Parts: sequence; structure tokens; C-alpha cells
Amino acid sequence: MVDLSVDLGFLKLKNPVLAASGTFGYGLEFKPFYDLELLGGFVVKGLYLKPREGNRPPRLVETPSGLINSIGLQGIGVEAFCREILPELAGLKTAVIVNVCGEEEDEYARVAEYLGRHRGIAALELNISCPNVREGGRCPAQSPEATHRTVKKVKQVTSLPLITKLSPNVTDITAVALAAEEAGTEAISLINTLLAMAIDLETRRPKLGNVLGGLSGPAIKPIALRMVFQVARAVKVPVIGMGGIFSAEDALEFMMAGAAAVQVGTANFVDPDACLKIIRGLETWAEKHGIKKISEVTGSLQL
Amino acid sequence: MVDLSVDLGFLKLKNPVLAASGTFGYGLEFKPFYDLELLGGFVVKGLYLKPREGNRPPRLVETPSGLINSIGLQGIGVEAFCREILPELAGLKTAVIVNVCGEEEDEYARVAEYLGRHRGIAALELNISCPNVREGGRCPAQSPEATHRTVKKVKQVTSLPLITKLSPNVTDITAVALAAEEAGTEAISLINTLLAMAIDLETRRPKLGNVLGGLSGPAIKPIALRMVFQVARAVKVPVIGMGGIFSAEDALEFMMAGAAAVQVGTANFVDPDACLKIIRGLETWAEKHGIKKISEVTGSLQL
Amino acid sequence: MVIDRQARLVEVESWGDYFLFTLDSPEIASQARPGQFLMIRVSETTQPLLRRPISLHNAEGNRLQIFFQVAGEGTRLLSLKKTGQFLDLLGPLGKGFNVRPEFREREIFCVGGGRGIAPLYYLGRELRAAGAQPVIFYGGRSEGDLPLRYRLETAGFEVLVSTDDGSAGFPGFVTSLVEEELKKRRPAFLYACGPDPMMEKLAETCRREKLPAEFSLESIMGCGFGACWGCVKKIRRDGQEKYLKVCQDGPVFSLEEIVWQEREHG
Amino acid sequence: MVIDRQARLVEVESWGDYFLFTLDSPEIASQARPGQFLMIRVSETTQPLLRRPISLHNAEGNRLQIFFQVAGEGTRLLSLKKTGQFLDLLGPLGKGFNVRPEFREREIFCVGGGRGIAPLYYLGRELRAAGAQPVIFYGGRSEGDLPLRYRLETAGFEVLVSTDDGSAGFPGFVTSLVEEELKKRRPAFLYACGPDPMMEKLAETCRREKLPAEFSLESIMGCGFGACWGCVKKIRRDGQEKYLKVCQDGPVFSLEEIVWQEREHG
Ligand SMILES: Cc1cc2nc3c(=O)[nH]c(=O)nc-3n(C[C@H](O)[C@H](O)[C@H](O)COP(=O)(O)OP(=O)(O)OC[C@H]3O[C@@H](n4cnc5c(N)ncnc54)[C@H](O)[C@@H]3O)c2cc1C
Ligand SMILES: Cc1cc2nc3c(=O)[nH]c(=O)nc-3n(C[C@H](O)[C@H](O)[C@H](O)COP(=O)(O)OP(=O)(O)OC[C@H]3O[C@@H](n4cnc5c(N)ncnc54)[C@H](O)[C@@H]3O)c2cc1C
Ligand SMILES: Cc1cc2nc3c(=O)[nH]c(=O)nc-3n(C[C@H](O)[C@H](O)[C@H](O)COP(=O)(O)O)c2cc1C
Ligand SMILES: Cc1cc2nc3c(=O)[nH]c(=O)nc-3n(C[C@H](O)[C@H](O)[C@H](O)COP(=O)(O)O)c2cc1C
Ligand code: FES
Ligand code: FES
Repeated sequence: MVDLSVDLGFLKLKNPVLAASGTFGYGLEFKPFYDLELLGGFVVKGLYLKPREGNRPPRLVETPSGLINSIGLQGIGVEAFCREILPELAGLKTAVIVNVCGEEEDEYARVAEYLGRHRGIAALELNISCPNVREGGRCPAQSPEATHRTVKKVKQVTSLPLITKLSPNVTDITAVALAAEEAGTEAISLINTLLAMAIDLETRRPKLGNVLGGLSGPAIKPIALRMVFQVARAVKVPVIGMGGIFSAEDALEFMMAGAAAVQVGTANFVDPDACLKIIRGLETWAEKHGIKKISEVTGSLQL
Repeated sequence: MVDLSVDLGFLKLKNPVLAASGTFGYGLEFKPFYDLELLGGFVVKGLYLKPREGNRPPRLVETPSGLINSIGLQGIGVEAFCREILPELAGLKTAVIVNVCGEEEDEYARVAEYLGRHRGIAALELNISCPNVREGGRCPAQSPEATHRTVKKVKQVTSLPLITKLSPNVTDITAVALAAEEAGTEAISLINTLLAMAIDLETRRPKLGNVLGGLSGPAIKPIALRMVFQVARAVKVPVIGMGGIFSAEDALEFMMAGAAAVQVGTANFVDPDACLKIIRGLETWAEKHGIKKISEVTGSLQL
Repeated sequence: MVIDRQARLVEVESWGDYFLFTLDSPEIASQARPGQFLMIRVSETTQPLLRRPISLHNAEGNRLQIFFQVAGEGTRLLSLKKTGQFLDLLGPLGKGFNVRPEFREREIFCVGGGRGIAPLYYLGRELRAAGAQPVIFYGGRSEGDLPLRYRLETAGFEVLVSTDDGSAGFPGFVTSLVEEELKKRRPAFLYACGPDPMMEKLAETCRREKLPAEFSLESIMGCGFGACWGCVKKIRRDGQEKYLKVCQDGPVFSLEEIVWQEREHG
Repeated sequence: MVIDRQARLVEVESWGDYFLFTLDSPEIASQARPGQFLMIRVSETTQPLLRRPISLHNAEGNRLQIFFQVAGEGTRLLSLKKTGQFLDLLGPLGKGFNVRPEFREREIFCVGGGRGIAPLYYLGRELRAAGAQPVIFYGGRSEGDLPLRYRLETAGFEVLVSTDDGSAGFPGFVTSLVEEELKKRRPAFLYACGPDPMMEKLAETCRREKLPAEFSLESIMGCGFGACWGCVKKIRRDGQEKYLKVCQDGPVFSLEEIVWQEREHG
């Protein structure tokens, strides 16, 4: 029997596999496919204070081994979430993590504060890295200073553990990670999507209603893995890796590179039971390699 | 008959398709496949002052719809190039562009100066964006200041037109492009490869001898296209777009986004006659769409 | 809603670019309703990455049928599957057509353009079972684009065909054929599935004629089961216009709910 | 060196994971030499992206043969090709084995491990044509890994087989079998192709026995024709150690040129 549990310090997970925000709905969408309690946890879709309409369609384009999305964080807002959805999730024996959004720095704090008053939330994930809601795809996670300020503000208003989610659209990902760590984040997750574009030759217009979008899926895995490797060597807090994870083997690469846990995003669309398959695959791999505790894999890369 | 020629101001090309540096050898490798004079031009592999051994193998890893390389600019050096190769290229009726490298800023200038004393070179492409030769994948094109300084130094020692090649591993690609423009570059080319990594689960070691490498191919096209779009709107000098171009349709997307010409890289490995196919595809597409001059496509994207 | 990774392809019929697959998938077949769809895995590699949405053309006993046209790489790969191979299906998905008791003994127009004909066979069967009289309109560019004509006719449906080039049936758009028929008879309801221009024209006609209708919409889909918010269209519901999910709240919407947007990109 | 996008697959033989393809490719066949290889397109999508290097197993008249083992996604896709389909080949590539006049009437050892046997059939034919006496050593993990044994024997070659598990022929590594034979006879030359551990062991033996040899090396290849510098190995030539291209300067190198590196990653 392999021990799949991982301890992030502020949070114990029964296994290192979390479903990524924006790809797992509010969790309930996946109930027809498997028992959510089998997951290490899941991160619900990003929430603002108010309901959001989201971006103009088309919102998706497929690209070679990848997917560009420009959803623009359509959602019901934190109040409706706490009223209508959270009660259904709160009893689950798995880590429910809420992805926190904000138009400006203060909104992040207000959403976090609101959520902090409710039960059933294991941690907050601070989404300062969505490329789909600001002009030109900009986001706070592109600046160490803005990252530091936002994390700090949120830490002041909630005692829930905080995972700060970084953007890959930066020159030096470690600088941003260190800023988040300094400001007191309990963990770092990365990567969000890469700012991208596609053009329709017939109409000569962008394929996405919002012009730019975020690239995810297997195409970005090599970039994500590099960034997780760099960040894990730079910070002391646990790192949660993601970007194109479609198999247990992919997840293991991220763990070897230094991730304590992983998130699975786009794969959930292709195979609704992707997380489950990955958890089982981790177990099989560990058994085959005589590994007793999966957490031993974290950072085991040899240079 | 479609007019495929494009005028970059400092250089007229018979068509907008150039073979990209590092993927076309010194040009001669492609002679068995077609007449090099059919090309708009080609960029030879990056050259330093001295011969270079390159990085430790393995140097290549395939990833979903992509390729990571860590060649490390193995090459014969600028002297041997001018002595042994250039005479064979100089007579060709196509634009021969030389990719200029340097360990530090002064070396770029010395390589450029040396090349400036030879005939048969249409332009220099300043490779300040290779992720495979410095610690942690860093390069001058990650800083507007270093970019400005390097371009300026090179401009002082040569009258050959200069194309500055940018790195995608930055927060704000337009800032770097503007710095290069300010320092006097005649054109901007982008993107070089994205810093990436892959891990071998069995050995628990990086798959590349050099640990990190640069990702190219269709996987990165959506990111490259976005950056070309951003840069073309920011600068006045012509932009040469590349990153995952495998078909005439891909090339057209880059042109609509603002590229005056394109470069074809990794595709040359898969189909040695990729550039030729793309040139023919451009012609067919233009005919079908009643376009008389291909250069009309540049920047024709509607928002 | 289930994942069936072992749906055996038992029969393939094809006409040029058009394919009719018969699949063994007891669990999905037992839950299916007309207007619902499947998400089908077309490749074992990461390219193309996503499943492809394809309507249920029919479900009977343990069997499903789909009818599709090769539109790009994904449907091309699907078309290469051979009898005996297994397909990986997710379904049935979405809300289907609503067949109402008051349709009994009334004529119901079912209008399909091109591949949009796919769900109307199943719908026609359901209408007939409910005692209604389906009239199937089938429009295509040319005679070769009407491969299901014979199948629909032999199933005993009244089938009216049109071709843009006049090579078969009514010469002109299927929407004009519907207009012509409306001069002659008054159906109780209209169902439609087809390309955007056809749908917009039909919407106009229905509004003018005050003919209640349901339209099956297409949209690029990330997941097909409500998890990605990628497939939305603007819908008027409960007095508000909002982006609803085509995969979950649709693909069938009632005509008056649909907000026809200025032409979307792409 | 040509691109042949219309190489028709005329025959497929297979044994478990191992495949022997016969292809119609007159132009490549007419230029080919033993030890050279092809770069084969395995997918029409971008995944897998690169062509795959596969040795020439044989060339005769208009026909080429390749022999390969499924190692991953690329070779798996290749193995799915059916008779009558067309393959997209680039070749012949690289420098082949050097067969010298002085081999005439001498015994020549040709050592292949696993899929490394692939080029030795063609080499054996060439050696025989040059009047030499090839002795083919064929090692595999188990009897099932020696699918070409019968083919080599019926071609009239002297074939010595070994299996790691002793299920056929000499029990043990093929390198030990070579050692055993060297106690009995003295060949003029040795050629080898196989997995790294086999090659390193053989290199030791050859050096000790002062037996001249050529080894065919493998490497991950970007292009196969010298354009990417991706396939290099450290080679001692003209008094210097440098990274030479396996695709262009190899894949065959003479033993004394090869610099055995501490085990590479990956
Ligand atoms: C609910 C639903 C049911 C459908 N049922 C059928 C059916 O029964 N038979 C059938 O032939 N087709 C059906 N379609 C359309 C089918 O899904 C698309 O033709 C297919 O996804 C195209 O994939 P591709 O890889 O072949 O082409 P691509 O190369 O992906 O695209 C080719 C063209 O089709 C467009 N396209 C891509 N995806 C979709 C999509 N999901 N919907 C509409 N257009 C798209 C692209 O923008 C492009 O212009 C249905 C679509 C939906 C949403
Ligand atoms: C000159 C040359 C000639 C060859 N001739 C033959 C032959 O005749 N028959 C045959 O069965 N195989 C031959 N090979 C090996 C064959 O090219 C690889 O097995 C194949 O490329 C693996 O591709 P894949 O997609 O199936 O597996 P992948 O999933 O790409 O890889 C599976 C495993 O093989 C390794 N690998 C990948 N590419 C290569 C490569 N180019 N060389 C060696 N290992 C690799 C990977 O690191 C991995 O461990 C030859 C290789 C070279 C370089
Ligand atoms: C359709 C879609 C919606 C997303 N929405 C969110 C979101 O609401 N909040 C967030 O932090 N990340 C969001 N992401 C990013 C993912 O959580 C993840 O960081 C990214 O997709 C990379 O992982 P993947 O390649 O496994 O998908 C979204 C991604 C996709 C594809
Ligand atoms: C094997 C390889 C070697 C490369 N060498 C160079 C080089 O010497 N100089 C340079 O400026 N870019 C080099 N590049 C980057 C390409 O020129 C190009 O910018 C990049 O690959 C993106 O284009 P593509 O996706 O079409 O390949 C190299 C790329 C590859 C794949
Ligand atoms: S396709 Fe994902 S929500 Fe509709
Ligand atoms: S494989 Fe490209 S140089 Fe050898």
C-alpha cells in the first residue's frame, strides 16, 4: 500500500491531485463521474464579489495540443456561491479551495474576507494571474510589487491559508514567487495560462471574441515544468504545480521538479475522470518503483 | 499572378518567407531539396567569434506538438564561416542573413564588425534571445536596457542592416521592442524559443544534458502570434514573425497580425521543403482571395 | 451522463464527406433523448486535443447512431474509424427537444440544413410516437449533400428537399421552401438545426408567422457538460439576457429565448 | 537524398511488437547503402511532431524494407499503417558501413541486439557480395525477441543467437556469445548495432582483442540531414574530440573514434 497523502503544512491532502480552477466548475459538475471525496481536493472557479457576465464568445480555440480560452471569469459571485453551492460542498471529505478574484487589489481582500466567514473552505487560491479580464492580458502577478501588496492585504483580512497563483507571462517567475512568499502566502501555485491568440483567415478577425486568451494544455507543459522547477528551488513554502498535466507521468515530472501537489486543468474537459485516473496512476507507479510515500518524489530530480 | 515580393525598406525580398536561424544549417544542407533562390531568404545558424562546442547531449526532446532544443549554438565561428561557407552563399539571388551571437555585449559588436567586411550578406540578425547559452536561460533580450545597449554597440560598428531578435521569456515584449527600435534596429524578429524543461522519470534526471532548453514548434504558435501582434502595434520598423509556422495558413495569421515577413523554423526538420510549400501556399491563397500583392495582408487583421 | 470507452462501431455507411455510424452503447442508448449529443474522443494523441460534439442521430435498444460531415481534422479522424473499433463516448449530454402532448395529430415542421439534419431523424421518430405528424425539410447545397433523404423517406417520413443549385427538389434555400409550405399549411411547431444563416432566416419567418419553435444551436465546446463556460450564447431567460451554456442549458433553446448577436468572430 | 511522399506499403509482416515493412520507393532504393537510414513521417497531425529514424533493413530493385520495434507513440503509429497506404520517407541518410576489399574470404562478425539487428541483413548481403563471410550474432531478451532469425537463416547466413533468459540459443548476453566465438575463430572485422550496454561491452572486447570495428549509433534526431545539430555524439577525429552529427557523420563510426561518455541523461 502506497501512502499517497501529502502534507502542505497548513493543509493535509489525501493525495497530491487537485482539480484546477475554471476547469472543474463548482465541483458539482463532476459528481456524475466519480466520488469527489477521492480527490486530494479541488479548486472551484474564480469568484468576484458580484456575478460576472464573462467575455464575449467565441471563448475557446483549439491549437496544436493546446486550448486558448477567454472565458473572462463568468460566474455567480461570492455571495451566491456561499448561499447556493458551498453548503453542498462543505460536508465533503476533501479539500475545497476557492479561487479568489478581484478587479483591483481591494476586491481580492473583500472576497477573501467574505469567504473567511464561511465554513467548509480549506484554503483560498489567489488568482492574480488571469489573463482574460484586464486590458492587454495584464495581471497583478506580472509585478513582484503588486503581488506583494495584494497578498499582504488578503492576509490581513482572513486567517484562511492562502495559495498564491502565479502567471507565466513574466521575465522572472522567481522574483514574483519570492514577493508572494515574503508577503506571507502559505503556498504558491503555478502556472496560470500563457497569453495567446489565434486568427480566422476567412473573416480576418481574432478567433476569440476577446481577441487575446490564455493557452493551456499539453502544449504548455514544458514551460510550466521549467517554471515550477525554478520556483521550487527559490522558495521555502510548498509549490503546487500545473500546466498540461494529462497523466500520472506528467504529474510525477512536476513532483520531481519540486511540486508538493499538482493541479489538473484542461485534462478534465477531455476526460471527466482524468483526476481519478491520475491518482490511480500515481499509486501504480509508486508500487512499481517501491515507493512507500508519494511525497518522497517531491524534489527528487537529480541534476 | 500574385506579387509575392515584400519591401522591408532596407531589404527587398522576393517573397516573405525566410528560413529561421538554427533550423536551416548554413543553408547548404537544403540544397538537395530545392533551389535556395526560391526563398525570400534564409538566416544561417548563430555565429560567435570562435568555434563553439555546443551543449552536452541529449540536446532534443519532443513534447506535445513541440520540440525542446538545447543545442547551445554549436558552430564553426565567424572566421571559418566567412572563409568556407560564405563564398558558396554569396552568389545566391536570395537574401542571406547572418545570425550574430555573443557571450557579452562586446562580442556581438566584434562579430558584426567582422561580417561587415564581407560581401554577400543582406542583413544581420542579432540573436540576443538564445536561452541555451547562459546560466538559467537568461539573455540580453530580457531587459530593455541590455537590448538597447547591445543594438547601439552593433549599429556603431557596421552599416549592414540589423534585425533584432527578441525573446518571448519576458513580461512586456513591447518594452523590449521599443528599446531595440530606439537604439536604431532596422527590423525586429520574434519569437525565439520559450524556456522549457522535461524530466525522465526512470533516471529522475532532466531529459536535456543542459537541463533547460528552448521550446519551438506548433505548440508555441498561439503565444508567438500574440507577441507579434503586440509588437507590430507598438513599433514602426518592420516585424518578422515566427514561432510554429508549419503552413501557409500559419504564415498568413502572422502577416495579418502585423508581420511584414515570416521565418520558418522547426518545420524545416519535419519537411525539408516546408519553406517552399509555404511560399506556394501563399500564392494559392492569394489567388483564391483575389489578392494581387501579398504585402497587403500585413496588418490586415480587423478588431 | 456516462463515459463509454467501449462503444463498438458496428456499422459504417458513407456518402462522400458524410458518415453514418452505428454504435453499441447500451448505457447511453438507454438514457438518450432526441436533441441530445455526445462528446466523442477522436484521437489518442493530444492532437486534436478536445472531444467533438456530435448529435444523437438515433438511439434504439443498445444501439446509437450518429451522422456527421467531415469539417476539419477532428471529424476526419473520426471518419477513419473502422467497424469493430471502439469509440470513447461521453453522453448523453444537454437538454433535448421538447415534444409536447398538444402536438398530437398536428403537423410539425422539422428543418435541417446540411449536417443539421442529424438530430431530426430521432426527433421525427419521437414525434411520431407522440402521435404528431413530422414534416422533414432537408436542405443542401447540391444533391450530394442530401445523403439521408432515402433513409428518411423509407422510414415513412414526409420529406421535402431543397438544393441551392436546384439539382434536387426545390431549387433554392430550404428557408424559402419552408416559406412556400407555410403558404399552404399551418404546423403547430417548428424545430430547426443548421448553419447560422439558415437559422437566422428561419427565426425571422417564425417570428413573422408567430410560429413557436425550438432551435438546436452549435458552439465550440470545451467539455460538453457544463464545466468550462466555453460554449455560451446570449439567451433571454427570466427577463434577463445572459450567457447560458449551450452544452447544459441547450443545445436546444426556444426561439424567443435566443438573442441573435451581431455576427460573432471566427 | 530525396523525399518520397508516395512510398507504397506493399507488405507487412509482424511478430508481436516487431514489424517488417516492404515499401515501393524506387528512387531511394536506387541510392541506398547498408547502414543508412530513413526519416519517416509517422503522423499527419503535429503529434508526434518529428519524423522517426529507421534503418534500411534491405533495398533491392524498387523495394525498401524496414524492420522496427514499437518503442513509443511514433513507432506505434507507424505500426498501424496498412498495406496499400503511402508513407512519407526521407532518405537515404547518413554514412553507411564501410565494406573493404580486404574482407574477401574472411569471416566478419555482425552483432545485433534487439531491434539493432535491423541493418545487419542488408550489410550481410553486401558483405557476401564482396566475397566475405558474414557471421550474424543475434541477441534478444527471449526467444520472442528474435523474429528475424528464420529470415536470416533462410537467406543462408551463419546465424548465432543468444537470449538473456536462455529460451533460445546461447544462454546469456550476445556479448558473451561473441567472446565465446572469439576463443574459436578470428574475424577480420566486427560490425555492431544495439543498445548502449551491449555496445559498450563489445567495445571493450574489441579493444582488448585488437579487433577493428564499426558501430552504428542511435541518437534522438531532429532532422536527420545535418540541419539541427541535435543528434551529436562526442567523436575523436583528426586528433580532436568534438561533437559530430550522428545523422550526417554517422550513424556508423569506427570504434576507435567513439568517445564513450559517462552515461547521458534520458
Ligand atoms: C451540440 C452539437 C451537435 C453537433 N452535432 C453534429 C452532428 O450531428 N453532425 C455533424 O456533422 N456535426 C455536428 N456538430 C458540429 C461538429 O461538432 C463540428 O463540425 C466539429 O466539432 C468540427 O471539428 P473538426 O475537428 O472536424 O473541425 P475543426 O477543424 O475543429 O473546425 C472546422 C470548422 O468548424 C468549426 N467548429 C469547430 N468546432 C465546432 C463546434 N463545436 N460547433 C460548430 N462549429 C465548430 C470551426 O470553427 C471551423 O470553422 C455539432 C456541434 C454541436 C455543438
Ligand atoms: C539512425 C537510427 C536508426 C534506427 N533504426 C531503427 C530500426 O531500424 N528499427 C527500430 O526499431 N528502431 C530504430 N531506431 C530507433 C527508433 O528511431 C526509435 O525507437 C524511435 O524513434 C522511437 O520513437 P517512438 O515515438 O516510438 O518512441 P518515443 O516515445 O519517442 O521514445 C521511446 C523511447 O525511445 C527513445 N528514443 C526516442 N527517439 C530515439 C532515437 N531517435 N533513437 C534512439 N532512441 C530514441 C526515447 O528516449 C524513449 O526512451 C533507429 C534510431 C536511429 C537514430
Ligand atoms: C477554460 C478555463 C478556465 C479557467 N479559469 C480559471 C479561473 O477561474 N481561475 C484560475 O485561477 N485559473 C483558471 N484557469 C487556469 C487553470 O486553472 C490552469 O492554471 C491552466 O489551465 C493550466 O493548467 P492546464 O494546462 O492543466 O489546464 C482556467 C483555464 C481554463 C482552460
Ligand atoms: C534546433 C534549433 C536551433 C536554433 N538555433 C537558433 C540560433 O542559432 N539562433 C537563433 O536566433 N535562433 C535559433 N533557434 C530559434 C529559431 O530560429 C526560432 O526562433 C524558433 O525555433 C521558433 O520558430 P519555430 O517554432 O518555427 O521553430 C533555434 C531553434 C531550434 C529548434
Ligand atoms: S462546453 Fe464546457 S461549459 Fe459548455
Ligand atoms: S538530426 Fe539534425 S543534425 Fe543530425
